[in-house]
Amino acid sequence: MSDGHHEELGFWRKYVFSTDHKVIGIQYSVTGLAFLFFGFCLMMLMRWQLAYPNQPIPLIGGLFGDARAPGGIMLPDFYNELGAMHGTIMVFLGVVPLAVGGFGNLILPLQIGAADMAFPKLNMLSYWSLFLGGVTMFGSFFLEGGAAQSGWTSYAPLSNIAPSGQTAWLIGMIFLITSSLLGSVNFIVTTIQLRAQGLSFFRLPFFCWAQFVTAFLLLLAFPPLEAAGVLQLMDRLADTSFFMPDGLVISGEALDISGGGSPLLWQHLFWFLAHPEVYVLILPAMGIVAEVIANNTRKPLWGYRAMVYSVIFLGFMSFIVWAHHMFITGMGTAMATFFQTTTMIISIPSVIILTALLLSLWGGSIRFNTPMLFALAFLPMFGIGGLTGLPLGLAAPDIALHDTYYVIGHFHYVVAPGTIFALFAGVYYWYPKATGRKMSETLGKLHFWPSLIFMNGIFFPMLIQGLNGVSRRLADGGATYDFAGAVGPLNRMQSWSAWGLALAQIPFIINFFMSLRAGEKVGDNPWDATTLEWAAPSPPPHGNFTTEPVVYRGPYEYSVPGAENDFTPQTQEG
Amino acid sequence: MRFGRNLFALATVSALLLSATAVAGTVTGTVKFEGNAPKLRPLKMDADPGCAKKHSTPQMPEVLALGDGNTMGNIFVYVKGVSGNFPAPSEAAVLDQKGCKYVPHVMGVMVGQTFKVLNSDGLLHNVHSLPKVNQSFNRAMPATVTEAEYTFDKEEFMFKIKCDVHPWMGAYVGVMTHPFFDVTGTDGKFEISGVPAGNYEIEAWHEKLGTKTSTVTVGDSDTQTVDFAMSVPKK
Amino acid sequence: MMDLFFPPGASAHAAGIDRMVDWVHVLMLILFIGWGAYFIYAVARFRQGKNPKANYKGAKGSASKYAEIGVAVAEVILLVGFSIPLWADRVDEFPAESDSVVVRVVAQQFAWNIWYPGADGVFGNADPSLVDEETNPIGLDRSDEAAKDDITTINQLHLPVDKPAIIHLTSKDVIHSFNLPNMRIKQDAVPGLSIPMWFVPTKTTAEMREELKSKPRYADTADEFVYEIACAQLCGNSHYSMRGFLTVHTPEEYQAWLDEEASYLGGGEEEDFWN
Amino acid sequence: MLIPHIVKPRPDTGLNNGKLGIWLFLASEVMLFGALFATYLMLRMGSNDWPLGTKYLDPMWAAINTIVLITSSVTMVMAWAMSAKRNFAKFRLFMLLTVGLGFVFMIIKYIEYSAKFDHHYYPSTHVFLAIYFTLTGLHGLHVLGGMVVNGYLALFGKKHYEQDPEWFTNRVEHSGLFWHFVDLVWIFLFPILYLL
Repeated sequence: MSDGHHEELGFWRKYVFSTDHKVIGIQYSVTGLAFLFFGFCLMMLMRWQLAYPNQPIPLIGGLFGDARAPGGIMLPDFYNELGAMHGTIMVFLGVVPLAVGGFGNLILPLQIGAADMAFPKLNMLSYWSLFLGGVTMFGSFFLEGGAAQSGWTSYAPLSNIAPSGQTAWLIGMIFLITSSLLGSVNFIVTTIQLRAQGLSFFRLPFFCWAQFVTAFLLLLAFPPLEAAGVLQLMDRLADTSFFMPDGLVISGEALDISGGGSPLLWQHLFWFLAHPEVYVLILPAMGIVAEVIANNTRKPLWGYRAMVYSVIFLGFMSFIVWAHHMFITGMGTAMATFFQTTTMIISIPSVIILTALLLSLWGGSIRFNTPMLFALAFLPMFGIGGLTGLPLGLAAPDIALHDTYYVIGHFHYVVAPGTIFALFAGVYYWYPKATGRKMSETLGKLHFWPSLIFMNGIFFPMLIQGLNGVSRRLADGGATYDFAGAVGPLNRMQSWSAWGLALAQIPFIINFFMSLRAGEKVGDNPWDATTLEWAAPSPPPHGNFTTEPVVYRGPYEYSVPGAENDFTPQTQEG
Repeated sequence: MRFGRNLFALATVSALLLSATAVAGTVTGTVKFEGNAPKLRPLKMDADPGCAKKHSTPQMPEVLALGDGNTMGNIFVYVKGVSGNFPAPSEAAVLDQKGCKYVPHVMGVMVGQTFKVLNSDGLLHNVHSLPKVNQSFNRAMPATVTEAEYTFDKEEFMFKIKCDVHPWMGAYVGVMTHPFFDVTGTDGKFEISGVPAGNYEIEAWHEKLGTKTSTVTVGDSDTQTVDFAMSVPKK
Repeated sequence: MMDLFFPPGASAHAAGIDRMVDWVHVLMLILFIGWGAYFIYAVARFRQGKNPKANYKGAKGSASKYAEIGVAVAEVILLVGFSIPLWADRVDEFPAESDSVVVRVVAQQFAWNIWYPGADGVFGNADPSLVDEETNPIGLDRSDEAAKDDITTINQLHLPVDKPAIIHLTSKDVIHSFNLPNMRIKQDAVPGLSIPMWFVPTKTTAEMREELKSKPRYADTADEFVYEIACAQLCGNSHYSMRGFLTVHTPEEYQAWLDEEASYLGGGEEEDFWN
Repeated sequence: MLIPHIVKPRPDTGLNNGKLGIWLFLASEVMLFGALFATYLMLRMGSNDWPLGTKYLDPMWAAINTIVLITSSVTMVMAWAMSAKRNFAKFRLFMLLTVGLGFVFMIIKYIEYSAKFDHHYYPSTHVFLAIYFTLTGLHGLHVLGGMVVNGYLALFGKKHYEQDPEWFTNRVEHSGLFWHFVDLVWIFLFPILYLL
């Protein structure tokens, strides 16, 4: 173990059960990327069924067995299974681990000039808890009756009477929630306690602020879902009736249960988490975009303070808008008025942040490298996502649009070309920090442009389908209904776009692995950036900084008049 | 282990021999309905235009299938308490979904026998079994899925199979350990052959009227007649 | 504007909702085009090749502040001027039951049971333990006098034109959502709750067929047009085909339909046993 | 040492890492139990046959348990004070007393649960019992968790205490904060389940 004066860790403790935030960050990132890819594959299967309902899946249709796809024809149960797991995996095992676990772990301690997270062992635990959750979710596909199939929202009582995959889903969720809770405590303590000397809160990079607020959302919003999960486990395993009212008749047989429960209780508990969860997905993305834009416009962020106040306000407000997901559950005027008003209020800080990012371009000297392309594309894409939230947040138009493809289009614009583009920007931007090498620009652009086109090819038609009233979660894409007939053919275009999007990821995958060995070697600060992570070596050693950093200025001192360079690092004196 | 398997094989062979040779009889008979034929309300096939299109006349519930002279169909008749091992036939028991009805409405299947569900309608059906003992299944069969196969591994007398898409569609299935059962047609007739000689109770079952039993002594290669009369239970 | 997209509206309040959706989209388009134009201009003008030296101060002026205030004002107008009153009209301003057709809808996996009170205008008792999927899917208690003339159908809702329809919605098993796209009506059916909703159909099915013949998008299929009821909440494997139908009649046709349905009702105890 | 403020508080925040961490953890626990209390309220308001707690439960046992837990909070504070005064023997005594009282609580809980099962009162019997078993069961798990940590500190803490008594005392304090929280939850549970 020890060779004299300094301790050398063995392989397992160095790379697998590591307590180093960078290794854990990479573990999170790789896990997140792998699950994003897996969730994407589930979606591509669904897109076959939507484009060519009840036709045998070509080539791979035989792999799924008679219980799921007899003769290669996807059964609706299988479609529902794919749908529920696509949502769950993308949100809880793809985006959150990558955005929060990956980038948060990798970058946050570096950006605040810390040697590590405040609780390194807890950090390791939270990764392995996520890992167990992932294994449980993945394993549930092999259970009798398949994985969960009641939507990622798992509305009771449908989820109460679903096959055993739902139990696995609940157990998996409890692991994931535990992981998030441990992680969020760690992030908050790290941010508050381990900031470098001179790094006051208003000198924190916006990314840190975004992660900080996100951690609070996770900390306070997840426990109610955990409670809901425990209650549903009780319903499923101990025959309680938390979500089951009196007088249920399932398939013609009256249920022998005590009753007295409330199906809407599940929705309240679920959305109390799941609305803040939306901001958990988007805030780190905004943080990444802010970093990349400041760096590549070579000028300070416009309205940094307003952005910080907005993100804090967003965090608070996100706890009191949840029931706008429930307008049509029989809500009275008073409650509907309250929730649509809070929803309109919460749109204002989002508008402020987006406006600030857009105005940050003004007067810049914009470099169009790959991270910047993704960050720039984020702006209009998130713009569409945010704007299409308006008619859904208002109760009256929601009558027509609720649970239609308009909703799917809306939130996918927020998280797919929105958040995921920002995450790609982050991968390209910080890859040199994590590995000491740059990713290829050519392959990066080959990744970006088709991705942008195909993303819109998938999601824009959804808005049109939604306006036509096509419901979501239809296993044949609406082919049963005449009123959906006019927009049915759009499904083919969307599906071809989805498969095109898959092809567009090939350059990324090649780039990601090839650059590990063949990428251009770079120094500590390849992007001429100002924030603290670039003051550490690339890749940073154990303990991160060779000398303890001291901060003298704000995060985005680019193109300071009279300065020698067009960037003035935070550590530069004077 | 090995001994047990041999014994099992021996038993199977002897059972086969027993039923193949003449040391067995036949039970036959007719089931009639006592009472006035009620006016039934037609099935609400207009719930699915695809179903309505398959019929030119109103379809009546199959709960009461009467022939001339009030003979009664859809009665499950079987021999009670037959012991011994009877191998399941190799051909499948078939339940078809045709014209948004189950054909047949009442049927028996043996433990281990293949139970095949067909979808001849070219419509979505959802075949959902509601057994208490056996493993239940619940399968949506879109238009293009025409076949599904199951087996039942435990004896279970009469459980329901229903279609969740067309609520009126119901079928009743008995999972038997022996082949001595039959279902009447609208002529009310049933015939159970190959019954090993002995004293038996014969039971007739109807989904709504319950059961009627009768005893019979079956001798070698003879035919016994047992008739049943079913009626609405008095309150 | 949204006529381009929405299924043709056929209820009294549909126009109000459509107008609201129109205005929201107008606001969205103005914002998106404004932002988009600025974005393209900024990216082009401030690219490194053209503007090698960035400006530390960046954008000046308060255009953004006015834009944000503008957005806020527009949202307040949409909220207070449109959405809240429209919603209140939907959930608070119910017409009197005596002037309306009152129907109960009991959703189940995967069908809509439509339940009319019959000639006496009173719904009979129902009991979950009496449910028989073939003959009595809502578990109507036949011994109850009020239940004797109750009419039930599966997936077939019939209503007279120009008369308010009040629908009490519930479910036997899981949550469904009763969606009539043409009527701009959508309401979850939650087991254990009975949730009322209302609308006034303004075009009979026949009138709608005529109207659609003049619209190129629908002309081919206008003759077979029916108002469809869709389930909008995932309710199990066959959710996607939980399709019902609404026929809007003239008052005379509606009465004739009711009479025909009533003619199937049995009378005696024996009939009750079998049906 | 790599990570600062593990023992000594950071001057501008006045907190050490562990203390901030435990407060944040307790905040999430408040949300967890808060959600369950909200569930209780929603079920109760939606119910037309909500029983008085006394229909199924015996407040006497719960009252004793309340006293047991409150006493254990006092011994917990004493344990921390003794550790702060650098008297490990007395610390150990009070800590073991705290764990012991936790044990008593669990035994009484066991007696209560068995009495319910003897009467065939299960979580599936009534939604009131469902929430009763869920809330007290989850609370019981928390008591158990606290006992494990406290027991560990009492029995295996000596080495750490000798190396760094200040750090050790911090740990006792953090464990104590958790223990008081668990105690506080019970103070809410007792009236809403047994009395109201």
